[in-house]
Amino acid sequence: MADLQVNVAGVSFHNPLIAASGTFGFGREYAEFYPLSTLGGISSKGITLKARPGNPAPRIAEAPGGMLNAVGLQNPGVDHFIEQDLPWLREQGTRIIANIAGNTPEDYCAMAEKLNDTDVDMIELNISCPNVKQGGVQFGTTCAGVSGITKAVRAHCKKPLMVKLSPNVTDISEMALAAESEGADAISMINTLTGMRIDIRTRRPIIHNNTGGFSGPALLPIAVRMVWQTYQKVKIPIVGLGGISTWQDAVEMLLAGATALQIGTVLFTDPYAPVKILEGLTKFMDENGIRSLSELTGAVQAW
Amino acid sequence: MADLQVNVAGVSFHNPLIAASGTFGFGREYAEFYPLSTLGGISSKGITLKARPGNPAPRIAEAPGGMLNAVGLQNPGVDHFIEQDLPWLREQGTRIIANIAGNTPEDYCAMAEKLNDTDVDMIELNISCPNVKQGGVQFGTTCAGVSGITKAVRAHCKKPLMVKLSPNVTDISEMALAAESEGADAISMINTLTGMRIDIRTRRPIIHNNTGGFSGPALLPIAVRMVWQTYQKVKIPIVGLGGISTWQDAVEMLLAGATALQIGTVLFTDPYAPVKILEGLTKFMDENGIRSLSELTGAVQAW
Amino acid sequence: MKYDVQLCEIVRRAEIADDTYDFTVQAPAFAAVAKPGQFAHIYVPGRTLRRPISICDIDRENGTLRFVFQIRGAGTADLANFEVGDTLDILAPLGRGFTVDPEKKALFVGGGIGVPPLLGAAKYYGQNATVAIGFRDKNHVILAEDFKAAGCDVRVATDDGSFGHHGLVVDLIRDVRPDILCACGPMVMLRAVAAFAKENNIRCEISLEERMACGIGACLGCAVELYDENGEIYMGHVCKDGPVFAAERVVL
Amino acid sequence: MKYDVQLCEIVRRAEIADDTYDFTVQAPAFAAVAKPGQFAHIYVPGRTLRRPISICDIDRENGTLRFVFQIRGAGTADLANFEVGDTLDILAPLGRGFTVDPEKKALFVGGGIGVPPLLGAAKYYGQNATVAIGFRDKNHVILAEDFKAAGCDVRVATDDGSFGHHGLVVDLIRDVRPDILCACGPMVMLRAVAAFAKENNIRCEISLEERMACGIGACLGCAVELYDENGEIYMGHVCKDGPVFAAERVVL
Ligand SMILES: Cc1cc2nc3c(=O)[nH]c(=O)nc-3n(C[C@H](O)[C@H](O)[C@H](O)COP(=O)(O)OP(=O)(O)OC[C@H]3O[C@@H](n4cnc5c(N)ncnc54)[C@H](O)[C@@H]3O)c2cc1C
Ligand SMILES: Cc1cc2nc3c(=O)[nH]c(=O)nc-3n(C[C@H](O)[C@H](O)[C@H](O)COP(=O)(O)OP(=O)(O)OC[C@H]3O[C@@H](n4cnc5c(N)ncnc54)[C@H](O)[C@@H]3O)c2cc1C
Ligand SMILES: Cc1cc2nc3c(=O)[nH]c(=O)nc-3n(C[C@H](O)[C@H](O)[C@H](O)COP(=O)(O)O)c2cc1C
Ligand SMILES: Cc1cc2nc3c(=O)[nH]c(=O)nc-3n(C[C@H](O)[C@H](O)[C@H](O)COP(=O)(O)O)c2cc1C
Ligand code: FES
Ligand code: FES
Repeated sequence: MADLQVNVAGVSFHNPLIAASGTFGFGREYAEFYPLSTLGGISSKGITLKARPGNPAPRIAEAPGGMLNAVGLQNPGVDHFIEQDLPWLREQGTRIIANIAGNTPEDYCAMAEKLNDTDVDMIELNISCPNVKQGGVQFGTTCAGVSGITKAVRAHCKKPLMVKLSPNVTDISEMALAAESEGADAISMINTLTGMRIDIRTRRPIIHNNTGGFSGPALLPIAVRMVWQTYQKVKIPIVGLGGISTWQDAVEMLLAGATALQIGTVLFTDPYAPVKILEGLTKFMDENGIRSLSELTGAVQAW
Repeated sequence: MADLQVNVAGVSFHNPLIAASGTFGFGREYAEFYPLSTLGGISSKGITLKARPGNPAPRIAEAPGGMLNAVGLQNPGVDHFIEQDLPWLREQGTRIIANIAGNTPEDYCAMAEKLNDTDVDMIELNISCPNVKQGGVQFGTTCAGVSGITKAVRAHCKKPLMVKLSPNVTDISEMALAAESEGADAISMINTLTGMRIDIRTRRPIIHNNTGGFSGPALLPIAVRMVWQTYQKVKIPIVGLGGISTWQDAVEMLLAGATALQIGTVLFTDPYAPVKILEGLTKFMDENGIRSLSELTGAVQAW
Repeated sequence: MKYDVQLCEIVRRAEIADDTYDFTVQAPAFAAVAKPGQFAHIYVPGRTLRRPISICDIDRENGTLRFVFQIRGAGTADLANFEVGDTLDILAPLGRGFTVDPEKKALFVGGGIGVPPLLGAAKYYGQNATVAIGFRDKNHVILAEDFKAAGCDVRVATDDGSFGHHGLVVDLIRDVRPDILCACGPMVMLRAVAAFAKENNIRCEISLEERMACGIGACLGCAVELYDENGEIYMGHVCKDGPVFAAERVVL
Repeated sequence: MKYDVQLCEIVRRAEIADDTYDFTVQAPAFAAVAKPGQFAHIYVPGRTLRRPISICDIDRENGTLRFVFQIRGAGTADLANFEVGDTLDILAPLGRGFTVDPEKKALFVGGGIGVPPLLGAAKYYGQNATVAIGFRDKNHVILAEDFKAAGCDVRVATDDGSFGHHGLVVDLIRDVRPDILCACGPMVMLRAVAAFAKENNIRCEISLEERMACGIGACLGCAVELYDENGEIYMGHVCKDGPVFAAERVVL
């Protein structure tokens, strides 16, 4: 049978599907559908140094092909995560990635230090949250910003370090290069595209934050393009995400250059999506004689 | 009854709906559905100095919430446009915008000179075509590029000049400012977002150009956000486009800051979309006591 | 495993008022565990987000759930087009429902499309329930007969006086002194009802709405400001902490 | 006004082979003007792009059009779910069809789902037509009876020999010397057929496929390399210049 295992920066995942940060909380809710070991890994809700209440409601809007959110990094803070959530998560038989966001390099470094002494498998540097001024996006949209924050955190971080990139930039592959050159072990891409919906009756933005991050199926072609562009430039592995909803989407993302995958919004449409995607992937591999998923990574033949 | 007339840079359109460049050819095909005077204006297929054959097929792919295209600026050249298409278009009772693209500033300037002596109503500077290396996108993704090309063309262009911006940038409002400061009379935004689809059976990009421009309903929240951001920075009028499919979408775009609108991809889904959007707009205005569309422009009340 | 998604066949369908639909679906597993005031998250083909709809009534015996919903946008319009025999993809039962203690006397106050979530709970109380429900006009009155059939004391108000009391639903409850008050409807109504309950020292539960993505507490999308034990404000979530809340916990 | 979109009721529906559907729709205005070999652009709810499907047959008298299509992806799968009584949103008739001159002798060559576009034209020729059609296997043979009913000389090939000739469809035409040859099917087949026609100096028309957006020649999406009068290559468009082309004009 097909081997779904993948290896990202020395961390092996028993399958390539990782729950995307912010769409899966700390796993407790989806554990009521299936064992979390169904997934190769879980990226935690974005964590900050101190607890954050998040943005006022409404935080959600729908749009054709996806949705907008501006949750605003509501979370109980890194200490609470380490004490209350991580021990339970650790027992679920899946890889745990801590997604961290901050306002200053010091924030990020302090969190990395705290996480060094835990058994999280990987740290995901969220420098692309578009929904709070203090969410790190100021680091994520210039090469200098990406270099600076990666370098700073790298010096304090003993865990494999993955940098999550924002698609709201002119050339995302430049950001990836910047992260790689400062010692990132992997890239995850993409975060949400900033969008806005307006209620034409009230003339108010539907989301209280005015703008929100667009995610969901419509993101796929953008993400595939960006992964493909970046795969040609960097040597570190890419975890591809953005709009993956079906096993076919997953294959597309792998062919574009992803080593592993994250899925987010599709969980809201269908909580069982991971199960279906994994079934489809396995069948596809068996039917096509693909022994290891790594055969697919970057295997697109450009014209 | 509601007055649908709008004025963009001194050019009055009897209604705000303009056919988006490249989706409407030179109008002859859609004239077989309804009189072209149904529309407030038509932006021509992107024109270059010399005829261009365009890209090899396939040029089209579908994606959730929209489509990708990489036509590659197939067009008969500016002289042919002026001699063969413009005279006919001029008789259709609608405003005519010449959408021009080029490889060098000289190309653009030469076209502007030729168009000065015609009766086109406006020139739309396409510096955002993502599908050909010579499509001007090199000018459209940096402030310096936008400034430079706008300045150059401005010096040769006697017509009202509208600059069409690419969404594939970190901060589109900076591009708009650059265009404004060099004398652009209006901004049109947005062009397509660059994306990619892969055929998982053949492992080939579906589009022969590898990447293509994503357009259609899913673009709306991105475009609305960008128009809103830009409206807060520039004084020149904005023609809003990207994903408009219904009259509600049209109202959203106006509220975000658009003075007039363009529609593209929706024509493929429903050739009669302009008729339906205009009906809806008129009814909305009547029911809400809106006398002039300009009351809506930028009227969103941010939180 | 607490949560599940099932394909549920529609076995009854009616349009019970202008743009208001009444669906009964076969869902034995859900009906066995659902509580009045909980909700379902219903998939609308082609849309990214499910639509939250309250469980209006639960029939354990026949293994069915009942939903009453109004067309308010594109998603509910699509739902309204489903026919008997079609299946709905439903995630349920979700959230916390109303406290049900049928020994006590209860007052149910509902406004418009806030009325359906009350029916299931009111049925438990039967004759021990007073039900005060308000609507825009006669054409929008729904479920009054269902509450009556359950034995409740039913009072109806309409904004234009075309049916029942001409005025607000709160006008109809001044004389009632129940042990518990359960309400669902527009925010202004909820505020008035909560104030009335507070004045008269009545325990009050209100059902809230917020835009949702996951529906189970994972995405933190459906935020609502709540007071904690110390009176500090924090962000709770309608889908998991609610939709039914003790009124005094909610920042109204 | 040459083009129109209409809502057309499905009056007949059958699955005629594995994953292959046969729809007849009521469309009097289209039937009155449609020509064999033209196509329709069919809206699939929820999708941005319409699906191009050839007009398989035209019944002027009853005002109907017939479409035969195969499930090849998500859009055609959705179309297959439509039932009799449902309406399809159709833009038609589009493009240029086959030359029809029933005084002459014609040869029709079709492969797989390339067969349906030939039926309408073949019917005009009746006994003057030879029809050579090839399929993967017995379970995929379609329309052979329809061509026979029209009086044509019908020859069938299958890749696996489970029906008719075991081999390629081009094997079946070596002996035929028609005035005109009309073909539709996979590119390899079209190349072989065009070569045969050229060798024998037979006028040859082929129907092509390309991914489409507008379907009417406005978006320039469905490019195909053609030779102009001087033998220079230029980009034509399948939807407007075709889908039926004189074989010698196409860069095969
Ligand atoms: C817990 C709960 C129970 C509900 N119970 C009922 C019920 O029993 N009957 C009924 O008619 N309605 C009920 N609603 C409201 C119902 O969910 C909305 O009317 C519906 O989601 C609107 O969807 P739409 O596609 O028609 O509107 P659109 O405006 O097109 O929807 C766009 C997005 O906004 C969301 N949205 C819009 N309005 C609301 C709203 N008021 N509350 C939550 N999300 C909204 C939609 O779910 C969707 O994600 C309930 C809402 C909640 C939160
Ligand atoms: C002029 C013309 C006539 C046709 N006639 C018939 C017919 O009579 N019967 C029949 O079964 N098929 C016919 N086809 C092919 C049919 O259009 C495709 O099979 C169909 O569009 C696939 O859509 P899908 O959603 O199932 O596939 P998907 O792969 O999901 O479609 C994705 C996109 O690619 C396009 N696409 C995919 N394959 C093709 C293709 N082969 N040709 C054109 N576009 C494609 C789709 O239209 C859509 O825009 C014809 C095509 C053309 C151009
Ligand atoms: C409700 C919601 C909350 C999110 N929160 C975070 C977050 O805290 N940290 C982060 O890095 N990304 C966050 N994201 C972005 C997702 O992890 C992911 O990058 C994005 O949604 C694209 O993937 P998708 O289309 O599969 O959802 C969030 C997305 C959603 C929808
Ligand atoms: C097939 C196609 C061809 C296009 N060609 C051009 C072009 O030549 N010049 C241009 O400025 N924009 C071109 N565009 C972009 C559109 O004008 C428009 O900016 C984009 O499609 C977004 O709007 P929409 O979502 O309403 O289609 C093209 C778009 C499509 C779909
Ligand atoms: S909807 Fe996700 S937390 Fe409530
Ligand atoms: S599909 Fe638009 S030109 Fe053919």
